[in-house]
Amino acid sequence: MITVKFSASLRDLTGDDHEVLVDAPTVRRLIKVLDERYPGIGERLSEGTSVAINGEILPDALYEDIPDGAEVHFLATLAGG
Amino acid sequence: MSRTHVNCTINGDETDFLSESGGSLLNALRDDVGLMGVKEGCGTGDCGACSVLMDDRVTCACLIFAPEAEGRTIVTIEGLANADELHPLQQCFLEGAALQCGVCTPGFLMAAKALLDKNPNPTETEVRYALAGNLCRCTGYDKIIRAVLDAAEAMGEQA
Amino acid sequence: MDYLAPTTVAEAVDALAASPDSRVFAGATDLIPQIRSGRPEPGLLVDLKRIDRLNAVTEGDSSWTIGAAVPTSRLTEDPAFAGQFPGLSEAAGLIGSDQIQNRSSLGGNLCNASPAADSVPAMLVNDTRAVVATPDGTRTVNVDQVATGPGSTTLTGGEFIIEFEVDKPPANTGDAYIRMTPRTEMDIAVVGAGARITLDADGNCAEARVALGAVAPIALRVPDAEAALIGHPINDDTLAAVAAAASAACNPIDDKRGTIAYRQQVAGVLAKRAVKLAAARAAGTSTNGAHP
Amino acid sequence: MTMTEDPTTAPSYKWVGSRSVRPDGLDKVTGKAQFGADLKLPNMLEGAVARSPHAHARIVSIDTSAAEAMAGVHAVITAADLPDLADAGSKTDDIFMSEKILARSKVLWEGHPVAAVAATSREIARAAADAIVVVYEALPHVLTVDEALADGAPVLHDAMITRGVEPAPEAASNAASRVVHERGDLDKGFADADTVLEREYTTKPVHQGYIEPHACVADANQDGRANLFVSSQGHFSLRAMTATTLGWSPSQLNVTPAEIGGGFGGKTTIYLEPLAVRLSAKSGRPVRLVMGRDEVFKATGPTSGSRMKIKMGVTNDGKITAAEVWMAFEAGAFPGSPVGAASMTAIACYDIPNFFVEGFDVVCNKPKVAAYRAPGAPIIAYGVESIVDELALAIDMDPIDLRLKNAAVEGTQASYGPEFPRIGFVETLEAIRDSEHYKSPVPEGYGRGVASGFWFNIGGNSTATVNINEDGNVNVIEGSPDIGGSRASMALFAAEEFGISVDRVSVKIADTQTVGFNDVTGGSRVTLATGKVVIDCCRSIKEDLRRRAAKTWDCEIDDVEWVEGQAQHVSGTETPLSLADLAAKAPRTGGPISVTQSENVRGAGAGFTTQLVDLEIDQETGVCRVARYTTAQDAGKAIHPSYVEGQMQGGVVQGIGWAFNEEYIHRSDGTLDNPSFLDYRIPVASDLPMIETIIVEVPNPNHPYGVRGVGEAGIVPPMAAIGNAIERATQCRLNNLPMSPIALLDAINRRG
Repeated sequence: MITVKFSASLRDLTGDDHEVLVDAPTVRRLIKVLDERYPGIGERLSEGTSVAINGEILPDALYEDIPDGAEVHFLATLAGG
Repeated sequence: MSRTHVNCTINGDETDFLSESGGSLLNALRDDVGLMGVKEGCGTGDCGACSVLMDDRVTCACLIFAPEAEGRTIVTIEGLANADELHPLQQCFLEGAALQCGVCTPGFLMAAKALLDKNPNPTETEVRYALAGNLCRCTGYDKIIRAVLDAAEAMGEQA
Repeated sequence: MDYLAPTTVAEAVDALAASPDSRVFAGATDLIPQIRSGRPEPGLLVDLKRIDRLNAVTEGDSSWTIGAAVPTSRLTEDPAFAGQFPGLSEAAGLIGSDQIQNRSSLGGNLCNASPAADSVPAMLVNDTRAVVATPDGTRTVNVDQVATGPGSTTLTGGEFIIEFEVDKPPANTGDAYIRMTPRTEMDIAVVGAGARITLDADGNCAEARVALGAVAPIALRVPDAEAALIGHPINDDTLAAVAAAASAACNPIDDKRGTIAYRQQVAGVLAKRAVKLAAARAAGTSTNGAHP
Repeated sequence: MTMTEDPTTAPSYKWVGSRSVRPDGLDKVTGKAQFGADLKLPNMLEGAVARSPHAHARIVSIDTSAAEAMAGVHAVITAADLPDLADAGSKTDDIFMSEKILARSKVLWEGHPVAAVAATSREIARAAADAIVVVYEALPHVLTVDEALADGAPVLHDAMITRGVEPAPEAASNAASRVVHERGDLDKGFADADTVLEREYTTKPVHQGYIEPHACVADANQDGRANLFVSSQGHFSLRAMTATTLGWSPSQLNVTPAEIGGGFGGKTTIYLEPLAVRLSAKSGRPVRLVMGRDEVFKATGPTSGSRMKIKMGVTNDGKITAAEVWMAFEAGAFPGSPVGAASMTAIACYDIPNFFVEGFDVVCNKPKVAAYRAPGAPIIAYGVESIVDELALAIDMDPIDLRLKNAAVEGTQASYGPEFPRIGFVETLEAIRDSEHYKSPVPEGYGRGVASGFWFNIGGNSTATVNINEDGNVNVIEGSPDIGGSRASMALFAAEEFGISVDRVSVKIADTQTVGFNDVTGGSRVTLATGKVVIDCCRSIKEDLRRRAAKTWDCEIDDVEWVEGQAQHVSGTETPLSLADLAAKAPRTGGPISVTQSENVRGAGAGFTTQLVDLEIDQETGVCRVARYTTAQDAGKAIHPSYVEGQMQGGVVQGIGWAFNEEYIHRSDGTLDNPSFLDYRIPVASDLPMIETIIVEVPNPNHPYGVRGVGEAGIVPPMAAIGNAIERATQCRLNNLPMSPIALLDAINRRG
């Protein structure tokens, strides 16, 4: 199982859920599972978001593996100057 | 638009070009003579990127009408080094990492040359005021000021 | 635009008479940015720099003559001139960068008629006169008779300034010009103040002239400040009176560079400091200038 | 000065960490370097852009006939010459991008392009652009977040519904989106505090201020392809954006990177490029488009103006218990302010148990903002680091001690979500605390201020090729425009890896047909990410060289090691083979020696900085002089210390300009009042002292040399540091940028 922590910006879709336990080996699978639970979140998470797995921020992370027991956050994709 | 035939000495060569009478020396040097080392940063004399020496005095080429160059002697960044040797200012800018993007560098080098020609060993404050007409947005000026002071020292040793 | 570089005053006068749509210039440091920013282009550009008389600096027995097109850097670099007129020479040295000062001139600085022109208050406190070329000879006017408002002067289209005359200062006299700008260089005065002080044997103020820039449509003398000084010592009381008079004399505007309130308050501060510096120079106790 | 985490265990390098001369330096001190406006092609036309004089207006009609009739004019284009991406059903962001390039139905700011011209001279092109007759129906405009969010404010985009608000609003507004970060119990947090302060701050738009105006040369061919020569921070992403706007596929464009005369984020997007390509295609001739400085100010990216409300609580022993942050950022004419990054960085320096951070992205009638060095972070840090200093004063605690007490460390859950890996914030605070500057007494009449800053740094996509010449010298080919000396770092990496002198390495930044894809030079990513692929190339070549040596010695590869630039047999029986020896033998050992590596590089290391300033303040005029400035920043590892110092110093000085003088000044009619370097006052040399640097090196565990990235964090703290110094000297707290002499004197008057 992995722990997904939602930023408040997703609350309009996740309601009162601040974090959930999910079983998903990759980010892609994770988003699919979440979209079934929170309809519409899949689209939001697939565009312009980075994924932090155990603290490491990964852009373009759709196909990343997620180790069991990991903590996952979805973040806005970062640009820079 | 009337064009004027201008004769002058540029980087040691007797040169002539046809220029828009109301056109700037900057445009003439870049487009008519082909000296692209002279940069335009503002076109209003506020940034110094187009600094050249005219009759040994540093000026902004963007604030000079091209026909004013008639009979004058002009030195641009392309005329600063010898065939086989950089000017000490150029060498000190390289070794002191006194440039980042490098677009303001030609103007700084010409203004610094004018300063050292007039004042061979300036104080840091004198260098800062003498180069106040040249904007640099990358370096915070620190390494530029140090490079000019280093060049003054190097030239003093040579002399 | 056509370009003409006459070599005599007469030639220039004729050229101006011949083409009404003409514009004289010396350094062009204001003219080119103005054209670039969309001001109408003149049909003929008349470059005055090749006329010897406009390019000469001459020290006479009792006065100096400065060509209207002389680059201001020559005034800051001339030890004799800078020694006798440290304030005027420093004011000339504040007009833009070294690059600008190798082009800018007293004639241009005055005739561009910017209320913030740095050299004008310094010329005013030194009672500078301008010799004007006209279609029928020349006339001499005091510098305070040239600018009438932002961008406007009493000179007609056919006229231009040939040279400036300024008498050498009497003994125990010093002048000064200081200004406030957000940046140390490459800036337009938000407030400028010039002063010339002559001290008597007792160290009291025998003669005083105070002028302000950038606080009214034209640079102006401040008679009340001068009156508060003449016959008195330079002390906190008289300096306070100078500051009050200077602030009261302001007729500034709010613009992108400063506010009315700021200009009024700081005009007093700078007038006080200019008088102090001029007095110190008159007493021979200071040569500190606008730059470190 | 450099402070390495633990000098005894830090690896020692021969080239990395040295101050070599940059490979491109000579061209840049002799005037040979070719920047965006420096290319002149045979038969080339010059372009000009016609721009809106209105801040907000409907375009009734555009008549280009007079311009087209002028002698010397070869092409005139309007939005009708670009595909309407709205009809094509493109992504909203792409539609906005194309409307930024050329206005279609409405102009949204003064300077919004409406048409472009190509002619035989710059003068004719300008005259033709001025001869284009556009009939406008002026509309009311909004210039600030306050005006844009006011009830009944004119709306820029009819269909724009605020994202991130639940339930979704029914009416369109100027608020494009809302972001929120929260944790813990705010009420409890404030209840736990002994002192709670609440403050409001505003900032104005400021421009990146690069000295080189935007410029490009386009040469379109009859086969539907075009070459583009352009100064940018990333020619690949620029190619993609230009292609999208033209309705082309990226491969129809080959983009050659000019030298870039400064960008700071402002050259990560497009302005002129699609216009130049269309003009070239329409005229059948090369076209050069160069902006004037006034166009740069009026029509290219400043960063956001803002309003911020911050409430923070602290206990008497210095524990920050709660923070409530509200911010609204101007995006300019289209959505996309850096408010997202600002909300993530706002309190990222600190470990605060209870917080609520809310940000709004707000459109208004100003140029669309562009990235500017640590986008968003300096703006919110001005507020947060100011109030943190006020808290320190309120509880009478040293400002560095207060920060140390609350500092984020390895394992702290960052305010934006994940846990921090090893970071060096504490080390930057200690470096300043222990500096000679901080220990020195504050001179009479001076003010001393401290502030800190955070920036993520990013990795991203990079590709590089390394070739070994037949003489054994090394060519590095990469695709990250060199904006501040990154070629020098690439050369040092290669020299270190191969164990050869750095002057045997050349570095080339190649066009989009020559090297693989690279993301923009931005996010402080190049030394980290492009450096990583260059290092990978070198390491795989070293492997290949050992294999080739083994072949010549007829031994196992494991018997060969690479030492000091040559292959050695472990037994010492064979004469070592140098890089030059092996290069000469290459045809007999498998052919040319060349490797290409590409990767979407992960593992960027967060960057922190703490800065210290002494101000000399003239309380009669409000004029401040920066008397002394020291900055300590965690670089992870300084590959070329001179250019690391240069990034630190440059960022600080941009922040000093932002603090005192820089601002967009708009007239009530919505036009810009200061579009010049005379009245948009960036610092000049005589305004400044030397900027003292302390490079802190807490290695990034995810990079072979420990690089973090140093380009951006330096600009985050200066405005707050200066505001803090002003308050400590004058008891006047300025909560609005810029903190000009006029604002300070006014505050001093009110203080009495």
